[in-house]
Amino acid sequence: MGSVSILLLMFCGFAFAALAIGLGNKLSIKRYNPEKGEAYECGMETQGTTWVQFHVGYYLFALVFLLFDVEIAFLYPWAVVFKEIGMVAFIEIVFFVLVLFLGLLYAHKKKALSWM
Amino acid sequence: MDVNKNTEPFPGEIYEDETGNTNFLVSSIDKLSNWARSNSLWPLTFGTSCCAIEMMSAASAKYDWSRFGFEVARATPRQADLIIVAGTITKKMAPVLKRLYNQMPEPKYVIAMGACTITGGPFFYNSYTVVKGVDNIIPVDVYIPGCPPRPEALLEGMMKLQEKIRHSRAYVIDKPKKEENDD
Amino acid sequence: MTKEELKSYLEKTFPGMTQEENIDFLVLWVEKDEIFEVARKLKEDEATRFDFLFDETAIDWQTHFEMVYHMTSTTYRHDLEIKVKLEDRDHAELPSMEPLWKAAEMYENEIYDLFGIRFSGHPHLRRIFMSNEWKGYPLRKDYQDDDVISL
Amino acid sequence: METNDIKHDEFVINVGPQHPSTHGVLRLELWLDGEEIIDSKPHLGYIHRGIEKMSEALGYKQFIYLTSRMDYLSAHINNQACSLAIEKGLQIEAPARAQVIRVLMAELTRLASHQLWWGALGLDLGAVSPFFYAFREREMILEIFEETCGSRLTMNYITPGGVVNDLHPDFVRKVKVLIEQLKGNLHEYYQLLTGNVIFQARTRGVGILSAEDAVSLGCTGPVARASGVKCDVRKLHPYDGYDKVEFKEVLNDKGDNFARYWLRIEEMKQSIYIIEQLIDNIPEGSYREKLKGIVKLPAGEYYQRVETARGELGVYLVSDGKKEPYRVRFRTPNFSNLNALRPMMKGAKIGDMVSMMATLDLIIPDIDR
Repeated sequence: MGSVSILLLMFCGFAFAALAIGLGNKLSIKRYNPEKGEAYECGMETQGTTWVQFHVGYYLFALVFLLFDVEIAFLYPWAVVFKEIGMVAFIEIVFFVLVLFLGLLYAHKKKALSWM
Repeated sequence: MDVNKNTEPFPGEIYEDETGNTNFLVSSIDKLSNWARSNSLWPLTFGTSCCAIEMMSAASAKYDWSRFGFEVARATPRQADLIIVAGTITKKMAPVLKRLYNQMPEPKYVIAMGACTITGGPFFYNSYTVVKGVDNIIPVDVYIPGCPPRPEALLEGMMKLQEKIRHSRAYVIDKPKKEENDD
Repeated sequence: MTKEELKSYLEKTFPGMTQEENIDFLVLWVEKDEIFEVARKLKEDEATRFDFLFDETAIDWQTHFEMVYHMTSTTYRHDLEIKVKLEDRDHAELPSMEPLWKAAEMYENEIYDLFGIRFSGHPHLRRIFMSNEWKGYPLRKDYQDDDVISL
Repeated sequence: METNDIKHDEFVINVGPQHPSTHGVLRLELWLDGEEIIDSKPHLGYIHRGIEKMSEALGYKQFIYLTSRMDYLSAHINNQACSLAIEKGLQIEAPARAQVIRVLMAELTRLASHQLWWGALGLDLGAVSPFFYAFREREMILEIFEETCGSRLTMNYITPGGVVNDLHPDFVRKVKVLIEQLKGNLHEYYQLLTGNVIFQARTRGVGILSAEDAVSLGCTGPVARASGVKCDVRKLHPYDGYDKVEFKEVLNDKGDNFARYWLRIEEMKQSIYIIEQLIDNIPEGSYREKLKGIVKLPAGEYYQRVETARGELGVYLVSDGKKEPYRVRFRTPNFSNLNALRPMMKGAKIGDMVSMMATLDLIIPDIDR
């Protein structure tokens, strides 16, 4: 019974999103004009290229964020079943978080977290 | 150049409707979408001079335009349904306003607030940069006279716009395309 | 120092220049090519220390231009007005005051934009109010524009 | 390898005519390196209506209405400047009652303008509630203006020779109610914004303007006083009875955003103090010196300096004896305060630019005229 409900939930989610976007696209009145597609920059044409080399700090910061975001994603299922498993789960998760904490220290030492 | 020598027509020719005046055959779907559109018109934060202060007063607690669903003032034209042109438009600002209007998604409306946007207002005579009336640039739905108009006048203008939306065809664009002979 | 002291001081340091007096300020007429030296001396001299140029503008008297500088000192609180006569209306050229007072940069941009007077030594002279392809200088008395509706 | 010695290019952004933080149609061209501002260049003219050219075609009593559309938050003070300049030309003096009414109206305008600035500052830094608190008192002041002068924002109430008509009968009562309420609410301003940690972090030590820079760039008003420059025209060149009124010229020497913010709040207290001194002893008598229809100033030039809510406004009238001024030049405070933006922004982040422009309190039609 469990898997059917999950499939149903995914289908309804997907259908709801598709309906909203699809109807919005189908029913809306559209009129094309050359400036509608251009980038909006306070009413002016954009100047210069946006394909420039950014400071590497942005990329590193994003990576470190992604790392710890995924870590939280793993904690959710653990938190749901934590009550049944008891003490063993707790020790495992402490070890898991500890390893990631070492990663954080490494990122800090390599100044990936220091903003420009 | 003197007024009486000004033979060619008044520079602010008003847009004619492509489908004549908005006809009143409004089906039930139109009624539903018009009801939804007219009660949640999101204005673009676009104030050039003194009328912007009266628009802020209309947004403040005393006059409170959020009673009519106007409260969410969006900064980008992508999410705005309505431009309230509040303040003088000069020749250098005209292409910017035109561009902002073009970048707005389709059911879009324009309120010309203040005498400057209707005919150039106090700057009609002897000003070498003021555009005499915003309808030279973009099609206008509601004109609100006053310099600056009181917040109640702005609210009344908005109610006029809501009325106009309720009586218009929801899925027909009644504003003619005016790209080809743009100066 | 008071107006009289300033008047006597100016006569002593700039003997050749004529001085006038109007309701508000003491006016000093300066030649075009001496204006920068006079201004620098007035700014850096310990006795006057005019460090605040609060206004710089131009007047078009149809036959010639007239540059007007209003300056005051934040220490001694005395004011002075300097005027420069520019005979040549079409190629009016004048040294820029930007090295002495940084406020002059935008003043001179505005004067160039509305009168057409050029400033040598200005870091980046440009039209700030009018769009770049605007023809003519609006604040001149002989400015013609067919869009202007006048009574 | 060190993370910040890798080459990265410049990037140009237009903080353009239609932008919530520019309070009008100022266009700033920013050269950016990532988030840091390398250089900026203001582009003006988007609201340049040629008021000085128009004034050359209007009579002396007529061109005054244009000035209240320049700095529309100090409309009374602009009209007062032109009226004083014309009165200086005609060698007349406004009657005592008119002078006190003018000072009262000027200080009420300053209060209303600082409140709108305070609301807009909160809005710029992301706090929406100050906007509604600020407009509560501002609406009361506008109501007082409307009863006496007839309109809320562009009043045309102060004319050469005095004021247009006498005060409304319960003007005094309403101003007293306003003063009591305002004095009670100032602690709310502190609770809402001043004590807020985020606000402090975004304004303390950000946007430093040194005293020499302020003077050399021509800044006046709260912007210069926050850097320690004494430049209050009401003290240096008193006009309309400001020398008979006792108030303190607020000064601060740190010159950062928080100093400008704190200074304007203190100035509101000084304005309240001035109003309290004057509201109970408004002299009786005529409110206007009758002028004949066509006003002709004798040939010559007249300069009048006035302290608006944003700085020193100078009206420079050159007349050749005809009934229209030959040349009118407005030395507007915002035009020079804008110069301070460029040195302050070098090396700052984009978020700081928004808080700097909010505390500089620029009104763009005052820059472009």
